[in-house]
Amino acid sequence: MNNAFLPIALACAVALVSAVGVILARRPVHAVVALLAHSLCVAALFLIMAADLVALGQVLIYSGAIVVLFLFVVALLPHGGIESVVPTGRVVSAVVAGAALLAALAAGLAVGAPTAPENPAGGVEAIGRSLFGPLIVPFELTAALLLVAIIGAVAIWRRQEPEPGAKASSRAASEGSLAHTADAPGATGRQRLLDEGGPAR
Amino acid sequence: MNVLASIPPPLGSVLILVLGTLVILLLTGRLSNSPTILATIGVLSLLGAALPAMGGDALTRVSVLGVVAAGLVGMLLVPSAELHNSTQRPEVAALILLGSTGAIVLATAGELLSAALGLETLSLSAAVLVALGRGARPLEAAFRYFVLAAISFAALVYGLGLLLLATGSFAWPRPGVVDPTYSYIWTIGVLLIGLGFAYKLAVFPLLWGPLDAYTAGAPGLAGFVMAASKIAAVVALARLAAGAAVPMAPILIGIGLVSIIWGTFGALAQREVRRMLAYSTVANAGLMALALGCGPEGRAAAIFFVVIYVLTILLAFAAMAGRGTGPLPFGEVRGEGLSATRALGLTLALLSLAGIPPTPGFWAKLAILDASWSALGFWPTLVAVIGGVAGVLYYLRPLPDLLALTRAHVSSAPAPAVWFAGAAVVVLGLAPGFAYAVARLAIGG
Amino acid sequence: MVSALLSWAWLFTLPGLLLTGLGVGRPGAASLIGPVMIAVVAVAWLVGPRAPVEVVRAGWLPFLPDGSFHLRADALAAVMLAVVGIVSTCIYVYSLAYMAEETPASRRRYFMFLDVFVGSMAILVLAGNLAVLLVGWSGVGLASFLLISFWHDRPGTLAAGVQALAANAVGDAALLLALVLVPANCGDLLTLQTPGCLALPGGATLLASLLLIGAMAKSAQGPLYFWIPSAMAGPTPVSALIHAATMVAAGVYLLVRTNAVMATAPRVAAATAIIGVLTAVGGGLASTRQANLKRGLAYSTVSQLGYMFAAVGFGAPFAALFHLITHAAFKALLFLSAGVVIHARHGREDLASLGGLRRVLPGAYAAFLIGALALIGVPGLSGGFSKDLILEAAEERGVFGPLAFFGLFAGVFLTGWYIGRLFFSVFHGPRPDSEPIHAPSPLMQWSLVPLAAGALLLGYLEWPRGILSGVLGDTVAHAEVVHFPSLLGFFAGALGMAGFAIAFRRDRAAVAQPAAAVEEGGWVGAVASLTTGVSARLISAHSGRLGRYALVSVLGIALILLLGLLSSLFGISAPLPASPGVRS
Amino acid sequence: MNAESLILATSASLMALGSAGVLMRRNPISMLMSIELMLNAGNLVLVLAARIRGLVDGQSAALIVLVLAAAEAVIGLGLALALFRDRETVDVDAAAEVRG
Repeated sequence: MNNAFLPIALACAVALVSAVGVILARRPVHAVVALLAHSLCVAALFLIMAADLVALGQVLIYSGAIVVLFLFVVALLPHGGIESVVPTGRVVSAVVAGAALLAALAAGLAVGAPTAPENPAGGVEAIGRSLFGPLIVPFELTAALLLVAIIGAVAIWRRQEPEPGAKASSRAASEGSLAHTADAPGATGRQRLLDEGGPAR
Repeated sequence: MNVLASIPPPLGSVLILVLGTLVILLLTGRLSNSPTILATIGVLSLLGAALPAMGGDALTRVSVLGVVAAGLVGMLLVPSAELHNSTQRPEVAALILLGSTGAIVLATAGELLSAALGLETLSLSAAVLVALGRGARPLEAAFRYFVLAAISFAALVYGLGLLLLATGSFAWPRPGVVDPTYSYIWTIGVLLIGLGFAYKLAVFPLLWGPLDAYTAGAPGLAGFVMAASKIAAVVALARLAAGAAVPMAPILIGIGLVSIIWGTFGALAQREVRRMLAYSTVANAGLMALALGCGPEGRAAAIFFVVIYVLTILLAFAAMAGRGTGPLPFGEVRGEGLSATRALGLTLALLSLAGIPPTPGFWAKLAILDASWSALGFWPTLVAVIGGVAGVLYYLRPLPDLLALTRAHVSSAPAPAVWFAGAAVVVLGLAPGFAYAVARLAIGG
Repeated sequence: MVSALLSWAWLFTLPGLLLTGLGVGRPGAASLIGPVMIAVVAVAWLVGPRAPVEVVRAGWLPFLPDGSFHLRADALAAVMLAVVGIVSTCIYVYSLAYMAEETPASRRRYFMFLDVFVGSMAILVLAGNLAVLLVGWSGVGLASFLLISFWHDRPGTLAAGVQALAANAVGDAALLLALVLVPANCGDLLTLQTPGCLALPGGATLLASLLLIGAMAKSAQGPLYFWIPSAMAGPTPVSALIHAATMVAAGVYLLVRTNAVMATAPRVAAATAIIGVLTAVGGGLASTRQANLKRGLAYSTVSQLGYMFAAVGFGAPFAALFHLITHAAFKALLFLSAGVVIHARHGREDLASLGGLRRVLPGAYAAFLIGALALIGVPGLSGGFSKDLILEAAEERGVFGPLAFFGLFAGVFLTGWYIGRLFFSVFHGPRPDSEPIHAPSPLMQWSLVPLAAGALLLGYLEWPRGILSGVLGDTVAHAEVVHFPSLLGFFAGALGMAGFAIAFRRDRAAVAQPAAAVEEGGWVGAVASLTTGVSARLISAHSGRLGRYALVSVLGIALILLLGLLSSLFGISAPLPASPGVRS
Repeated sequence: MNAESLILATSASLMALGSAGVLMRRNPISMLMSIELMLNAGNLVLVLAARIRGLVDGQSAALIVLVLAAAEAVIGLGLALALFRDRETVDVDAAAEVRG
């Protein structure tokens, strides 16, 4: 991989700088944009490492879905979610903790990684064979995980709903949400999130 | 049929649990008004999930049965759970089934990637279950639980990557399969994976999230989260420590000792049952971590301990279920009107947790102390002994008030859950040898 | 038949417990079954065939070096069970009257706790190995805590109970350690001293020290005395049964049972003697300064237990056991007659509010006087015989030359003084007010009679025929010969009576200020406040701030990674080399 | 330093940056984004290991981790939004009720 050293170095540098941007931005919108840049750089690294499908997934799932999801949520925040100034103590503790973790990892990883072979394994077919071969169990288990995510998102959202009962309207008003209680079957957490959260803004 | 027969036992349990979840989801609209039918479906799914596991090895059986017991108690408490929105019982039942799935996968996974997925399934279900409790406190606690779980999970994923780099596979670490040039990378990887599992055990540096979740969640649901997490984490850590004794054993012993001290002092300061139980769980997790670092005898003792501890803690939470998500000060255990069954259940649980013989908690503690003495000698055992006996100073405090119960309180008493967990505790107390033999068998010795 | 029954004595209280719990009959009456059966079976065994029985069920706790369920019903156990059974029968009967003003539910609870106590005490006494001993040991501690905190609504009772728990926890910890660190097949209480069983780091000294610490915690010796005065917050019959006659004597019983271990560790034996002498004198001194009747008696118990410890330390376990038996009778008698007084004065225990009760409570007056004279050791009364035996042992096998003997001898004077002070300030002098007294019921007074008889006559069990030592045989090593009448006994009795007489002269002058319900001074207070401080500091880390939690978590992870790397760098063995890239 | 070690170092730095971000920010959304950084660091190592070892398992695992990150984001954002609506503030530490 050393013939691609410069692109790799560049992608790594941008990924790191944008990561710093993510954690330093006071406006969440800026952080989301930095996260997008970071995600694309990571995708580029994947591409260089001959992990085409992962790079594609990174762009589609990360940049396409996760980052956009973050963007939506930021749009729902009061005042755009701007934080007040971070106290110095917090910054210091963050630097200390980050440095400590980096030092610990570096102490173990200092031996460095060996050079990769010239001909990378990979390709969609190979990944398919791996996912439906040795990794079939974890692959199938993602189904249960996604089920949790869907149920969880719906459940957390439904938590706020007024219960069908006498106090429904007053509670809804006090919590600043819409008064409709119909539970559209099959609605994903994201849709419902937009349904109820949007007009409340 | 051949296809079904070829499914490994734990996956059969997983399949049945996911099917149960789907049934509940399909019937959500109808079930939200009939909690009894809902709980019945859930209980049947859990009992069904226990069946295929009986064909597995001893460790599979112990861990699946433990998780199923946790799920059963959780499920029996669904009708009386204190939810923010009481129409959410179907979701809660579904999440209990999925959380049990995650715990079973974590405990029985054949390789680490599955274990990681199981862990995450359990974590996410747990966070949502905690969040659904009544009031603002559960939500706050759930968010903290989630963020801290995510940190340790990210560490686990990173460790998974390093382990793949060092060994070229996701197999559970075994001594002798790593290239010496990678030994440090391997060490870091194993440690990070171990820390990911340790979050579920709630030991020293990773204790805050679980503490909040156990304190603020609806009691029945918090009890399930605690029980399922502990048993899965102990089994997973036992496998990890069996294969990677070199970095894991001393670390487990160290964090175990710190957790014992931390949890004991923390619990001594409490004047409220929920948080006292939460802090004391740190001390107990410390005992388990200590035992996990003590070789095969210690691992058997840890599994013995966790089975007993899980049933006891389920009994305690079942007894408190249905009386709100707020704190339960020592002096109010009587005033709040626990029914006689529940007061008796809580008493039994507290006695067992405090390690008063002949309750099973005492046998469990003895087993750990003995393993610690054989492996580590005097001083660590002394710390464990002191941590163990100091338990009486906080566990027994509510007892005079609890036993002075004079009036029965009419409520949707979760009696079946209390009876189930109580019977399990009594049986384990009377037949400690049997449970230990099973644990010994499970660890393979 | 009787022998087999004796080994089941620990279950005798179960029927009474269940009947009382289910609400059958007058609250507590059903519970009498247990102690009566224990007393009858134990006495029947002693006058009958006296065939020892051992019950061993191996593999009860497979994870322990000696995890068999092992009971030993021998002469020592039978004598102890007879004491426990007879004293607790008297106290149950007394309690039926004493607790009559409580609500029925509360009375049921009280008697159920008492049943738990008597059952646990029976297990403790019958235990054949350390594992079973620990079951009874913890059980009596729990029952003691529950009974101290019985009036949970009164301020200070919970704190007093927790103090008792704390002291018990120290003892439990010591015994737990002893249990896990004896080698395999070595739990038997009678064979702990064999060389194979002492093959542990520290050897006999460590094992004997652990047993001593356990016994000290239970018997409130040395620095672990602190919980007994607070324990007086419980009902008075409980103080009589648990915190005077039986449970606190369990430490002495344990040391008598395992005195062979003590014999192999002479330094620990000397320490036992010194602790005993210091506690005997210190307890006596403390008792002379108490403003509360029950606390005065409590310190007297501490002091008398000190005599027993000293006897064990001198290598005279029979003397210790003999004093344990006589003490059970006269101290229970003292407490119960104090209970009559307290009951009559509507719960007042302060010496300042008692006085002049001689005429209105003649029964209690006589009973207290008998108890006091037996306690002082007047020649011919039960305490005289047993205390003489201890003094003789001290004289013969002194520690630090004659110092220990002089200490104990001086203690006799203190005994006379403090008990005289309590006696005269309660029964003599003027009445502090004219409030009518609460007349004691006949049940209460009659239950004092057997104890009074015991206080007067128990000494004749050993003198002149040596019945007791004959029954006990070799279960308490060897028995010393009682000399009566003896010069030493005469002098000791005279000294005690001198103290008693001095107390009459200055009875009411020296009543100190009423003490707090729970004392938190000295090292106990220091430890308690240190614990509270550490706990508070630690709890403040639980601040509700996610950032802080994350900080601790991340720093912890980093530290663990570094330590893990270090441990594998210097560790036991590096992972073995193997061909990389093999999927396994 | 070869390119592989550079990527390894980058991933370690991302881990550290992510953890620093979680404990510096008070805004739950920013916290969640920092956690995403940490998961990305894990993915980088997985893919790097796959490349070095000549195995595709690492790539498959990375895909699974992507799914996992998405699931985590959904739940995390759901909780964060619920928290906003409860508290009407973006500061997670404001008005902490569960403590000590």
